[in-house]
Amino acid sequence: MNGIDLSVEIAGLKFKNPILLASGTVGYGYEISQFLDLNKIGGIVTKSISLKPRKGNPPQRIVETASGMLNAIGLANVGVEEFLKDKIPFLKQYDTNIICNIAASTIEEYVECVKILTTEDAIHAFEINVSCPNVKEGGLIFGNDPDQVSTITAAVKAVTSKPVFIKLSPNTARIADFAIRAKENGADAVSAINTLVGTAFNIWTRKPKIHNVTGGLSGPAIKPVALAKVLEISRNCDIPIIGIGGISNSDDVLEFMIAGATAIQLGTINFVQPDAATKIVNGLINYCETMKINKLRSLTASYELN
Amino acid sequence: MNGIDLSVEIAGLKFKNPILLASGTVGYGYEISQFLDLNKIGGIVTKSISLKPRKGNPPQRIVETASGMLNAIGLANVGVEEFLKDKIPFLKQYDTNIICNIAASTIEEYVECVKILTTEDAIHAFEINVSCPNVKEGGLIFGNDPDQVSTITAAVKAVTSKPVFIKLSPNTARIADFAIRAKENGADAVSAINTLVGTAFNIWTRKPKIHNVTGGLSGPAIKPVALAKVLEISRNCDIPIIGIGGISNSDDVLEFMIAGATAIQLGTINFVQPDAATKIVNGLINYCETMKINKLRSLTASYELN
Amino acid sequence: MIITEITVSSVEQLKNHIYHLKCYSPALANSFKAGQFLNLKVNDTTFPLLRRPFSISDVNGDEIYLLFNVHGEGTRMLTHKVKGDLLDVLAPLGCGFNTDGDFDTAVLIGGGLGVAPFPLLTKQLQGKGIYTFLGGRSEADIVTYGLKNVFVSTDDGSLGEKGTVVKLFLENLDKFEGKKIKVFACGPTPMLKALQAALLQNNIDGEISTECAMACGFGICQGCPIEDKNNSSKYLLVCKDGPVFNIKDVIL
Amino acid sequence: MIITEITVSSVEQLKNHIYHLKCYSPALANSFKAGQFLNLKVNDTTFPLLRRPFSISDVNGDEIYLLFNVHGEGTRMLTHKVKGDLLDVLAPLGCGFNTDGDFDTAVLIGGGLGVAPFPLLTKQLQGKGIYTFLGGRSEADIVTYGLKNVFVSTDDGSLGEKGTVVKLFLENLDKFEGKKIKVFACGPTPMLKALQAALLQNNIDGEISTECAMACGFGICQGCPIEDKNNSSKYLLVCKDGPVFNIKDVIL
Ligand SMILES: Cc1cc2nc3c(=O)[nH]c(=O)nc-3n(C[C@H](O)[C@H](O)[C@H](O)COP(=O)(O)OP(=O)(O)OC[C@H]3O[C@@H](n4cnc5c(N)ncnc54)[C@H](O)[C@@H]3O)c2cc1C
Ligand SMILES: Cc1cc2nc3c(=O)[nH]c(=O)nc-3n(C[C@H](O)[C@H](O)[C@H](O)COP(=O)(O)OP(=O)(O)OC[C@H]3O[C@@H](n4cnc5c(N)ncnc54)[C@H](O)[C@@H]3O)c2cc1C
Ligand SMILES: Cc1cc2nc3c(=O)[nH]c(=O)nc-3n(C[C@H](O)[C@H](O)[C@H](O)COP(=O)(O)O)c2cc1C
Ligand SMILES: Cc1cc2nc3c(=O)[nH]c(=O)nc-3n(C[C@H](O)[C@H](O)[C@H](O)COP(=O)(O)O)c2cc1C
Ligand code: FES
Ligand code: FES
Repeated sequence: MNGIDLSVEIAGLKFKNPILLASGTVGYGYEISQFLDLNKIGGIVTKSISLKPRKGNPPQRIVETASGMLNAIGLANVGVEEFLKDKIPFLKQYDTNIICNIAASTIEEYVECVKILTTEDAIHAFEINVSCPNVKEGGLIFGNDPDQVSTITAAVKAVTSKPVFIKLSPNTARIADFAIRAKENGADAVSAINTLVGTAFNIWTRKPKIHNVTGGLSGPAIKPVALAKVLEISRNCDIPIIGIGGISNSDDVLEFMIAGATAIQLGTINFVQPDAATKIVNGLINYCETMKINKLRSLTASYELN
Repeated sequence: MNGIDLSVEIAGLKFKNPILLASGTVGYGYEISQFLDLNKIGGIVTKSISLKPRKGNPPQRIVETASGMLNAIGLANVGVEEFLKDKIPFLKQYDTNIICNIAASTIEEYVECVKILTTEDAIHAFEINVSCPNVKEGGLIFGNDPDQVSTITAAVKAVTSKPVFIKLSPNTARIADFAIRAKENGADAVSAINTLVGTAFNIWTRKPKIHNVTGGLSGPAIKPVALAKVLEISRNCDIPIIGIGGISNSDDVLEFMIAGATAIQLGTINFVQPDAATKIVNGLINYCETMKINKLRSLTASYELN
Repeated sequence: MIITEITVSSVEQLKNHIYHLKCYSPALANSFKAGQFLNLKVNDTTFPLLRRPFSISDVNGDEIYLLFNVHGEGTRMLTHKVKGDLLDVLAPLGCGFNTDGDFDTAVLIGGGLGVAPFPLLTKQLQGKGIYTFLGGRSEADIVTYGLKNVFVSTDDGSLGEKGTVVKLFLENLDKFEGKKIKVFACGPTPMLKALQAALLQNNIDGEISTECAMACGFGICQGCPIEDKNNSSKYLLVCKDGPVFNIKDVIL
Repeated sequence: MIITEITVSSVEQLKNHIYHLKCYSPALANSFKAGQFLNLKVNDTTFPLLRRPFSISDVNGDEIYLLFNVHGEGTRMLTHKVKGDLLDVLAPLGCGFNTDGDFDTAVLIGGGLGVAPFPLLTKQLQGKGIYTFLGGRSEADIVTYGLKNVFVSTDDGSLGEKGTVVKLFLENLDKFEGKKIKVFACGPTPMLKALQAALLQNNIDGEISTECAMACGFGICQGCPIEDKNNSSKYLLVCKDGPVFNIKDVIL
């Protein structure tokens, strides 16, 4: 390691490096642990958990697109109870941060989940997935309404002393406004971005290729969009940013950090290269050596605009 | 042609097929005419014209991304006067529809451009690019504000009897709301979508790869997003849609038509395969033959949702 | 379950759209149960982005054989591979066929390239009687490499009986009078569905290898759900719980 | 300007990162002026999406030669091409070097793979005296294929003089006493900039071949602007108005 310090910190929580694994792309860590040493990464964000188990959408749930993929898993998950009983024990063997991602259909459900989960010491932080339909408001997405994001943030912060990250939707005109609201209401960081809304049709049947009609676009295709969103937040709001979207290699990680990210998450790449995180950590060390950087975190928001 | 009818119609304007060439991706038609017979396509949308010539942004203006590209040309164009004098005479030799795309920094400039250009018989319709910064409102993008889109649409319709298409920005939460406003104010169609905001950084210099900092993402990478926007408009607003975004082959065209488009535009693919339109027209005929479809236009919005 | 590179030995065209890919991989060759698969990256760019799943068709010494159909871009790229090319794979994945149990005669039923896993399965069924029923649209879909005791049907009658392979199997049921049979099947979903119904009705034990679009192939994306017959509140995952399932366990 | 397919004859590695690509194309071989380029699709998927521009390095009978550096993904893919592969190209593109005019001695100055267009240029300059100055970081960057009367400099002194090629040229200016010279240069922008200043100062006529990121290569994307020295209200386009410009016409 030659004294190069890859660690980063968010709200007092120390990450040994800025590489986290994104929610929904590594389940609860078990399967990927066979390809990747979880002790070597900054943290793992678990699949969105809801209060009760969710079955998720019928197939077809995924479609490949040009340098990307669409998914509509429908938040299939084991629910809070089974998560605590069956999933946490496995994860807590590892020396890495466990960030528990929460999805809910009402504000009360977010609060209830956090209240229960915050008693589990193994959980280091929460990530709140606001890209969920609000059943009370007729299915409108929480994350598209700044007021709802404010309310959820404040409500969740009120019931936990652990760091709370708000995971923002990119499907809005100005993402920075949402980051500002999150910050005002006590969020410790924002995670950006979740997937872009997309679709694909089968031209022979005229039906959507995905059962849910639309899905979320992820992968390298969306990287330029994600990077612009991170930059937008960084230029308009003073809150730590966890960059997500199409990150596949160490150069991508560096771009996100330069554009404003303190840490990043790997999503779709885990499906293709489950050991990507290991290669990326090595790539970051090489870059620091070449550039004679001692502390990787000095890169965050180091952009020089023209 | 075996009696297969590829023609489509928008606001009484007949297109021999649904294939148009997108604004900014074929200049004023001259160069691409060496690779493609312009008589064989439904129409050509000329590079965004402003009242006065614009020099555009300094280099670097383009960057390749995964299955896409970013551009920040800065609306470089010859201005209304030179357009009429030097560009229209070339284009009007062809038996195809000429759609003049207009970009402006004030509402008055949109109106002024259309007033002048509407006297030119060779122009069949206007496409209004609302993804331009409004200098009077401190550089906010017209296209992100439904009220501005309403005002521009009404103002332009008031000074021309030719069909007016409003070209919508995808960088909004609900594109259908903009389509509704365009329709309410007399638009004859909406074109969707313009590019997504994106960026890229050079990790060695920490500078944006594009001089303008951000650019517009286009190409196959954005196709799923564009298709979802077309579907959203189609499900929420009864107005003809001209689909744009990552279309590269006849299957893509068919997907857009099924999702709601009456016609489509080819953009980035023109750079890579300047004769794409020819191959696509053949592909559409083959599809109609296989599917025993007589009128291609019957496909529009023929989706069957689950 | 490892991530590794395997080396192409040869790519051979068997029929119009059907290729035989042989790869060298001492690390993997002995680790497969018939019915398991690998997930293969056809090139090292982001297009295509995702890996492509293929059944292990056969194993010969240190070599792994795949049998594949040219379907889209990814499989087209595979046809261009040459000796010495490296392919990045995740393997072995999924649960294979259960060849143990109380039966003396195995009936293999394949639709189209559903035969892919049968050569290895045939080897792993040693000691059992084997009957193999193959169906395809036409002669061009029928590959008999590595199979025993083959009966063929085609939709157009260009080879064997005219009709579906399920029909062919049912017409031959009398062959199995007095034998304890177990069916092993692989093929398109409509075929598996018809077969599942027929087997349940006739009270015959069977396993089917299912297919589904996959992003990861090893259980982390939740992209490959299949209805669990025994528990309607949860899906099973084709990649991890399958691709081979007992006909009693899933709803197709 | 046509869109066509050319057939790979061979890909030969000349130096560590430098390759010689020879392609068969009777349709194009005789249509190039030195300094013109073609825009080549390295594969037929959307990754990489855009074509890659390359100068025509030489023409030999029905064959076109390119000289290329492995830079990123696209050029890496080019190194894997084999005899018989088809490459989709747009060509000929841009304005080449103007070899007519009132000079008796041509001075070719190339930085790194800026030498690419010089073999063909050397042929098209027949009847003129030719001096060629080449610069590179080290010996590994110097390719002298098809050149005449070559003088070399390297940054590290591993071949020829130590220092920049512009310095080398200026040190040799006395060689051209009494001759009417015209400079033809190609190389990285900083080199061209230094050279442009030196030539203007010494009142020597010159043409430079410039580079720029390109989306189309033939004037429809406006992606490749370069400042027009004579008209500050408009940019010129590298792909269409260039890539070769007179040093008096552009601001680098
Ligand atoms: C467990 C399993 C085992 C398989 N074994 C074999 C085999 O031994 N031989 C063989 O020829 N094929 C097999 N298939 C199908 C094979 O994976 C597809 O034909 C292949 O992925 C098509 O890729 P493509 O790029 O050519 O097609 P495209 O249509 O371009 O692929 C687009 C996307 O759809 C997916 N896809 C397309 N068809 C299928 C399919 N039938 N099943 C799952 N995903 C699909 C691709 O993986 C990709 O993500 C198997 C599939 C599964 C799930
Ligand atoms: C008119 C012209 C003539 C050229 N002639 C030659 C030649 O004869 N031999 C040679 O080796 N190279 C030449 N180049 C440069 C060559 O086009 C690039 O090296 C090549 O595009 C790199 O592609 P890549 O995929 O390997 O690199 P990447 O870095 O992966 O490419 C990413 C993107 O950047 C663009 N790009 C990268 N480097 C350059 C560059 N130097 N100039 C323009 N665009 C670039 C690519 O086209 C692509 O769009 C020429 C460039 C131009 C504009
Ligand atoms: C199959 C799949 C499932 C996902 N599930 C979730 C989820 O449950 N909760 C969540 O917050 N994000 C989820 N995401 C979004 C990712 O965490 C990430 O924000 C997104 O994929 C963009 O990153 P990427 O391009 O690196 O994949 C999911 C993404 C994919 C591809
Ligand atoms: C280089 C470039 C320049 C463009 N210029 C304009 C323009 O001047 N006016 C406009 O309305 N759209 C412009 N566009 C947007 C395209 O018309 C089109 O909406 C967009 O590129 C999406 O389509 P595509 O993915 O097929 O390229 C431009 C796009 C590109 C790539
Ligand atoms: S393919 Fe990812 S879980 Fe099955
Ligand atoms: S590269 Fe497109 S205009 Fe020059």
